[in-house]
Amino acid sequence: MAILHTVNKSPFERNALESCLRLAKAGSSVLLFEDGVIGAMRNTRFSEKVAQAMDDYSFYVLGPDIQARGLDNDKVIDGIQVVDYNGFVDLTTEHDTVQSWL
Amino acid sequence: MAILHTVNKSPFERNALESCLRLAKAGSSVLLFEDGVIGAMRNTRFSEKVAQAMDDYSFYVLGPDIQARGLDNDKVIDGIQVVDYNGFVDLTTEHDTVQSWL
Amino acid sequence: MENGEGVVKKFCYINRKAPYGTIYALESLEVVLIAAAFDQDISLVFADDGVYQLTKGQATEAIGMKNFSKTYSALGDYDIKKIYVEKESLEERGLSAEDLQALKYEDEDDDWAEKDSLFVVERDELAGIIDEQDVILSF
Amino acid sequence: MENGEGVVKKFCYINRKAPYGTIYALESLEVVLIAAAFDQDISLVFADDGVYQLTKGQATEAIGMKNFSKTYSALGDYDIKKIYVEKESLEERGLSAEDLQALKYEDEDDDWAEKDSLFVVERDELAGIIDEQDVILSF
Amino acid sequence: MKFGIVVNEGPYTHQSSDSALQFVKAALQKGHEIFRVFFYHDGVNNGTSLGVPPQDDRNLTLEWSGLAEKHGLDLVVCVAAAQRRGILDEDEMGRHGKSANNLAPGFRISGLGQLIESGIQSDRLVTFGD
Amino acid sequence: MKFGIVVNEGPYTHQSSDSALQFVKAALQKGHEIFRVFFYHDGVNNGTSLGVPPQDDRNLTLEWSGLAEKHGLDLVVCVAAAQRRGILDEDEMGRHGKSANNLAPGFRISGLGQLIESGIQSDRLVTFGD
Repeated sequence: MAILHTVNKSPFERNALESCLRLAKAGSSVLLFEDGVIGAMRNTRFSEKVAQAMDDYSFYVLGPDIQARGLDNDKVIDGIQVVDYNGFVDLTTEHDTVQSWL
Repeated sequence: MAILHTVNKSPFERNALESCLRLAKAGSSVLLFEDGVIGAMRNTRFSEKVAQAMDDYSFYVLGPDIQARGLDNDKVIDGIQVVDYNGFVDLTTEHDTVQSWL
Repeated sequence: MENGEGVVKKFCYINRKAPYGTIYALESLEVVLIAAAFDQDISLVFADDGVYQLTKGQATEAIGMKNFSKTYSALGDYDIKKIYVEKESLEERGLSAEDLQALKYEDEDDDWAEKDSLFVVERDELAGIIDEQDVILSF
Repeated sequence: MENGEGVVKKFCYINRKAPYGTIYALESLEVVLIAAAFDQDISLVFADDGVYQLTKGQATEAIGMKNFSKTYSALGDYDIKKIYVEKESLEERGLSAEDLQALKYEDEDDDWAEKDSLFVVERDELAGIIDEQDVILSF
Repeated sequence: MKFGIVVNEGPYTHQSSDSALQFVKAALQKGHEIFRVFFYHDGVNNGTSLGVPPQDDRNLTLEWSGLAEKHGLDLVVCVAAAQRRGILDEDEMGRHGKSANNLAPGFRISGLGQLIESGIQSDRLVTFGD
Repeated sequence: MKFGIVVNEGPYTHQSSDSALQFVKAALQKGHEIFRVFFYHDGVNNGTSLGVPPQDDRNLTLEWSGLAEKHGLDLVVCVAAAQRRGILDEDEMGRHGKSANNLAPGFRISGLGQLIESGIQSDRLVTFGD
């Protein structure tokens, strides 16, 4: 009965990722996409917080949105899985409910 | 040559107030309106930060937006001046430039 | 009702934005009022700046916008009686339950006794409530 | 030019949003390209997530959106040569000047020598630059 | 599997319509069913027939209309949200005494009940917004 | 004093159009001049003639049109932003072979140069947005 939580905003700009990590139950999954991919990158002010949250959640990030912003799949935090839109669809079917943190 | 900086977003939701206080030069003024009025209230997680910023900036808040959100002028941080739309207009004429932190 | 032959799902409406600055609060309420006509299991969640939607004494004359805050007190009539407010969100904003409208419903199974429909819940409990939902709509 | 009889004001365009997630970056660029035709003193500022607008190697095929990042390198041809990037915004994002496009212009007063138009500046210096402006547009 | 899709923002301004479109294309390609795409809030603006994006850019309304035609998608624009924002079909135009209508082919206007129904009937409801 | 006003978001969804309207009313009452109101980004949606908000709510487009008529305000909708989002006057309708136009009375469509000019000519440029 796990939820897929999606976050489409940068953690620098909005509190969506923070709220998600506060209210998502341990064992859930989190998919970062659109400007949310910024939260998946290494060496940012938020990287450590996300890396710590990986104890509780499985993290995924949408590759196409990483590339659009000139960022590099190789610089994604270790352990976050990069997916494409097909992977996004699969994630929704593999979870029971999808919650979008708008 | 002072700037009036306006912030219309809640500090809980967005980084607009934080960016404003980071990049506005000491001696400038800051007007909080729309959801930005949340940043003017006492006893919030951000109150102390705003109170400290009052050393560097003059703060104003739009009363009509406080009342719309069921908040109380009496609970505005001491030293922040409550204005109405007329006061908003006056602030823009009393400063040389208006910068909206969108 | 035009739903799927007696399917009852747990529907959760999460409200995280202050009212008036954006329309999401109002249009969320419009969804909830329609949703009430379907026989589903409805919960409302107010967290982050969404807690400001429920404040008492909203007065919108001076901003020229329609005050829709009274509609929340009508939710009980629509049989919506599970309204959760995150305690920590209130506290971070210097608010308490006293700053919010008292939301009630009349319990038809208990001689129409008036009962609270608003529950201030702690973070962990709220996470558990959200985790049990079938369909979540976020505003 | 249809401006006010030779008035020259300091115009500043502040960009704080990542590209593609919202249209502000693109529509800011559209304003700047038009603004270049007026004889005004133009500065561009990139701070917060706005620094991502200038990254090298943006590839948008897979999201189905138009890649407008090459337009930044044409700004020099429009005589826009004061482009400021906040150093601290880069650092907080694990980025450095090497991750950004090299923006240049040809200096007509110096035998068309190619010179840098992008300056990574510290917070305090940037605050000073913003404070000197006559007109600020924010995106 | 059966998907309900919700699009809460207008075209171009936010990425949500683009993301939803890419998601729907991928889901269809994988053989999933799209029960309905519901356009709410500014999302109703995806249904305008009057958009003229630059020639070198995508035309999101045309993409949605095309997908609807090809795959029989049900594209529903919320009537209350659409009225506020000036998206009308011929019926609505007549009812409100307006001089024009602007609902694009493949979209239809209906009530919020269609969103709830989408939540009930679909195996997954996926929302794209700001 | 002479004001230039910029409105970057559509009506209802964000408060910016309301705030701008209240600001403009107060400025006019104080005897200031409004050089121009420029609608950019989703702000162009304020210029739709097809909006039908609920009867007990304000009608922002009508308020802008009324203010324009009463005070001779210059309400300019950015042409590039408007084309993307489906706001067209009769000219634009013809040029793009569209079946309808939807620009409300008192608004006119023009280029981004009008925004820059507003910055040059006005004593203060005040922006309302998201």
